[in-house]
Amino acid sequence: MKTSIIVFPGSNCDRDIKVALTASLGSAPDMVWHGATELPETDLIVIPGGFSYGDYLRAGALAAHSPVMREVVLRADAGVPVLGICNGFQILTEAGLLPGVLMRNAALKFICKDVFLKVQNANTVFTSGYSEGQIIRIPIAHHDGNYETDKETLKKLESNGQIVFQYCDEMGALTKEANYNGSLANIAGITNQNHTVLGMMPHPERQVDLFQGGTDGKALFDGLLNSLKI
Amino acid sequence: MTEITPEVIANHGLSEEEYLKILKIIGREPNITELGIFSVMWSEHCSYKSSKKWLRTLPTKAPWVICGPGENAGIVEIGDNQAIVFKMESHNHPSFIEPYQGAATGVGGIMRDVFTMGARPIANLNSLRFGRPDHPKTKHLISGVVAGIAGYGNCMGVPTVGGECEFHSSYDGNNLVNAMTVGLAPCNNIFYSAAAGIGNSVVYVGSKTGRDGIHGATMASTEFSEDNESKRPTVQVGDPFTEKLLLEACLELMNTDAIIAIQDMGAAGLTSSSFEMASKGGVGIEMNLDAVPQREEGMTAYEMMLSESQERMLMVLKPGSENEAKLIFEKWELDFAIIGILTDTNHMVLRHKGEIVADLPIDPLAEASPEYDRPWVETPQATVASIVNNTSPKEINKAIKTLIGCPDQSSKRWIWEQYDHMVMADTIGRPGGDAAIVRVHGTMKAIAVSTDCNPRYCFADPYEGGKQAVAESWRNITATGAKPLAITDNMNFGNPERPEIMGQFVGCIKGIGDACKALDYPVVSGNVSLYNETNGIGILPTPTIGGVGLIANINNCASIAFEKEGQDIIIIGETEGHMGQSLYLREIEGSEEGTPPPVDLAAERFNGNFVRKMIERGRITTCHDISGGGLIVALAEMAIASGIGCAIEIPKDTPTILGWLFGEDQARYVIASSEVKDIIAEASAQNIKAEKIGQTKGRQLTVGKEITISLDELVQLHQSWLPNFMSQT
Amino acid sequence: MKAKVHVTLKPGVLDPQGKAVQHALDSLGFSGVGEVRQGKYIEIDLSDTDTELARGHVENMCKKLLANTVIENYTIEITE
Amino acid sequence: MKAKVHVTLKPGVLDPQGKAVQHALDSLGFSGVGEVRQGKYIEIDLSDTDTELARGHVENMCKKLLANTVIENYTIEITE
Ligand SMILES: Nc1ncnc2c1ncn2[C@@H]1O[C@H](COP(=O)(O)OP(=O)(O)O)[C@@H](O)[C@H]1O
Ligand SMILES: [Mg+2]
Repeated sequence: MKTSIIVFPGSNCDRDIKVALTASLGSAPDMVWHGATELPETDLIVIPGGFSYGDYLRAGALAAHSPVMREVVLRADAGVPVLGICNGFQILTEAGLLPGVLMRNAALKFICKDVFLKVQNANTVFTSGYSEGQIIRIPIAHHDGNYETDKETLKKLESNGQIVFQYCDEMGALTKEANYNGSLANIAGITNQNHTVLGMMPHPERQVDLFQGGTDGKALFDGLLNSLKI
Repeated sequence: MTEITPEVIANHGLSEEEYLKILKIIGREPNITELGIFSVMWSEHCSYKSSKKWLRTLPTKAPWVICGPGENAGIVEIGDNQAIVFKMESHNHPSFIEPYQGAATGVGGIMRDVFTMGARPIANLNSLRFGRPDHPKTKHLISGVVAGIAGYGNCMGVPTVGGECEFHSSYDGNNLVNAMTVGLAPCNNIFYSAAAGIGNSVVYVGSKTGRDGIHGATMASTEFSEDNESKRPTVQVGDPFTEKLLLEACLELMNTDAIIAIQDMGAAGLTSSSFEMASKGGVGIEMNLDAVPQREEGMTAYEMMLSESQERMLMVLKPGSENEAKLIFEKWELDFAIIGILTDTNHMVLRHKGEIVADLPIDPLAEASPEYDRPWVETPQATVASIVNNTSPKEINKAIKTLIGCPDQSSKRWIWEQYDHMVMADTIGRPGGDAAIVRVHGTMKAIAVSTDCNPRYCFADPYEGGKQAVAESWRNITATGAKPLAITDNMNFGNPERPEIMGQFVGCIKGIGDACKALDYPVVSGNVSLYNETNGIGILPTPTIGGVGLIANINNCASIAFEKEGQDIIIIGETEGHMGQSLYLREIEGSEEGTPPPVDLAAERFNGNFVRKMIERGRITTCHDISGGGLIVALAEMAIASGIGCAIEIPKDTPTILGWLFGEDQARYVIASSEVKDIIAEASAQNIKAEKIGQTKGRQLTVGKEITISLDELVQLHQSWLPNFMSQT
Repeated sequence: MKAKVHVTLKPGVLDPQGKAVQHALDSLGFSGVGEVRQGKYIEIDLSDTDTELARGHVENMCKKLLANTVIENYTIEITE
Repeated sequence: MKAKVHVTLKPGVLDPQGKAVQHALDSLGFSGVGEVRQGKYIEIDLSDTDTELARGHVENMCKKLLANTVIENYTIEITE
């Protein structure tokens, strides 16, 4: 299986995701520089976290206009799975591959901490390593993760199973307190209509070995391998 | 050209004597550019003129030290051709004037110091001191400083894993922001700043030069006054995005063999970087300032030489490699300009617009900078503290709650949750413990890092306080199971021209030096920040110690959290019940009296080595050193960290109950284990005091029969002070 | 020429920053502060010499980059 | 009444955002783009009824909260 990680100026989780992918998939991904006008052959595209272009103007906005993103959009349209984590999620919304926007956290502060997520749809290539309703613990680390969209879009997201992860408390309740960044409907991760593009604010790549305090993130990458086995 | 009047000289912070020395060195009157260069090079900040004499007395060597003080950062070896590069630096004055940018550029500056040596930064720490919480400026300063540190470090993708944050009225007008960066480099690919190779190109890379922070270096060396606060110099704005590109570009270039020497432009920017490179290499430099990438129009030579624009580096490249280097910097969208060449003249010659605007001999300026043996007086011996012996269970119960929730002791989670402390995915001991633990990427090794200082101890007795800061650092590192390797020190003091302040400085240095020697814990880098004074009121002496240790195998390390119920709790070390300068005295009795606890360095060493062996052998996984607040606060923190309570008994023969619970005797640890008998036997065989005091159990902290506090309440008290404080208006 | 661009959130779109500023003003004791909305103000130096041409260019910049038209409106002013 | 506040970086102060936007516009193929500076634009609803009084209040808000006067300038416009 071949995977590609897109690296923008200011990406800073590219190495972490590379390590996580390599551990799960057994082979190292291709690192693709933002200026590339062509993508290698690939079964999965990952847009890592970080501060592409310093998050200047709007998080993800400047990266979304990089040359490589045209290619990413083409591949996504052709059905190649695209996973955007944190800044990657922001870039995917700015590039129009996912609906809505990620605004400044409600408390206006950067938040880095472990959070609980409820897996609401385990039926995607990304989430087959989980079971529906499972509660997992992985960290968030962002300044702009406050998901916002219009009512209509929200309805569609809900009815079409596009809301994949929601912030919850330890017991799985979707409380206001557990919704640290103020996201609409506790949204932590959504897919596109075909469930082939996933954007999520939490960082699964930071919970892939026990020394990091847990392995709930590893299940995502293991699941990807299973569902994409080629 | 500006005329050099006595007023101009004074405005540049140069004394009459120093000016005479300039005349002697160059044999004529300097022009304004030259005067500016002298003034920044001879400022306290760059020349260490008040402190040099004393800094030289610090021990700096050990078999594992690759590079001690004098370079951009210190370096220790950790085996497998790997080295740890680290340093701490203050950005006190800038953060008081503009907290966000001041703190942010402090973080940016220290990271450059580390990656300029070829190391990838793997951890940041920050030691913060603010004025009393109810001072009108305090909240504003905290929120700006923390956001600034977060803004810069998070964007760089370097985890901020630890630090300190305490409060005292002496910092009302001078907060402290000490930032530390720890990096990892291959031993065989370390870069230094000595220029070499007559005729080689001098290259400027990074951001363009603007009129930022001109005179920042001299500002950092003068006392504040009401008046000074309004005469704000231009503040530098940090651009962490550009620094991230600079980091990646430098590391990429360092993988080729193009670089002969490299130096970041920190305080006094182009001036100090070029003079340092030339002076260390024993060469001259001829620079063409027209080639310097400029952000603004009409910049003068004076402005370019004194600008403190951030995110810039100076390099000397191997002949013929310029193009390869240029391509790398262009790929990372950074400026790259050849601005000079190395000469054999030992002079710095600056050209601008077809004229020679400065011609100065390098060595006399860089090395023969002033050095003062400032008069100092010994700090008088503190009196012994008096204490009201309030030992009723009710009072003790209340005292424990007060201490665990007081500003200094309360959890700093509100701060570290604004820092990305997990990026790079190697943080295996997160903030909140004694030292943070960061895995050496791709290995089973890890480093433990911590910053420490107790300024009240240092004020009462600079010598013991200096010793204690080092001992506490060593203990915090040890408590994780790491072998302490070396420290960086950040000496924050008041006005050194006052003999009593100089006396504090001298006392602390002597204490630090003795402790470092006794513990094999040398100083490999550091920074001095003097004149932390407002209207004649100086800060408490604050020699912050940043320590680094090595964990050989992460399967064997310890955290402060209890592992499970039913384990025995053991205290290692002698408890005498020293209450002078304790947190208890300050918080409960409102007194900052007495002598600090004396530090028995031999006991520190024995007890620490014993504890570390136990952790290394996998015998214990729970360990916490005892410091501010004494034994009971340490136990409360262990319970809070784990969600597991404990019950302890005060030994019958205890001479002082308060002292036993709250005393701050040094060289002590709390450990928890299921093999209590063996451990105590082993300890006593080595003449180390080890005593069982209780057991982990339940969800309360219980002392004897009458004192019980629920864990929920402790957690609530510990966690709530800072967030509540910050959200109050 | 110079373009002055205002990028503001569309009415009805939640504005966390504006809300926080409003709250902060309130706590600072400023009374009578109603809704606060925070947007961006961007000044761009242009080499264009024709106002209408310049406006067209900046219009494009806004659509492509400066504003996220899902949630933001923009206005453009061209000055000498 | 409504206050319209512009907060901009003082001349000469580095504007990393503006720099990045300028660069991005350039890469998007917009030619002739010179310096870009990014500031804040804040709209505040006020219960004041007197323009001069309102201006005074907003002046205070700027000094205390809205602008960082060490590096930023501000302008205030009061409208109905
Ligand atoms: N400014 C800060 N940034 C990050 N972590 C902090 C900060 N202040 C305190 N901490 C963390 O809080 C914990 C307790 O700090 P402190 O009381 O100074 O520890 P100790 O007494 O063991 O030296 C440590 O893990 C420390 O790293
Ligand atoms: Mg400790």
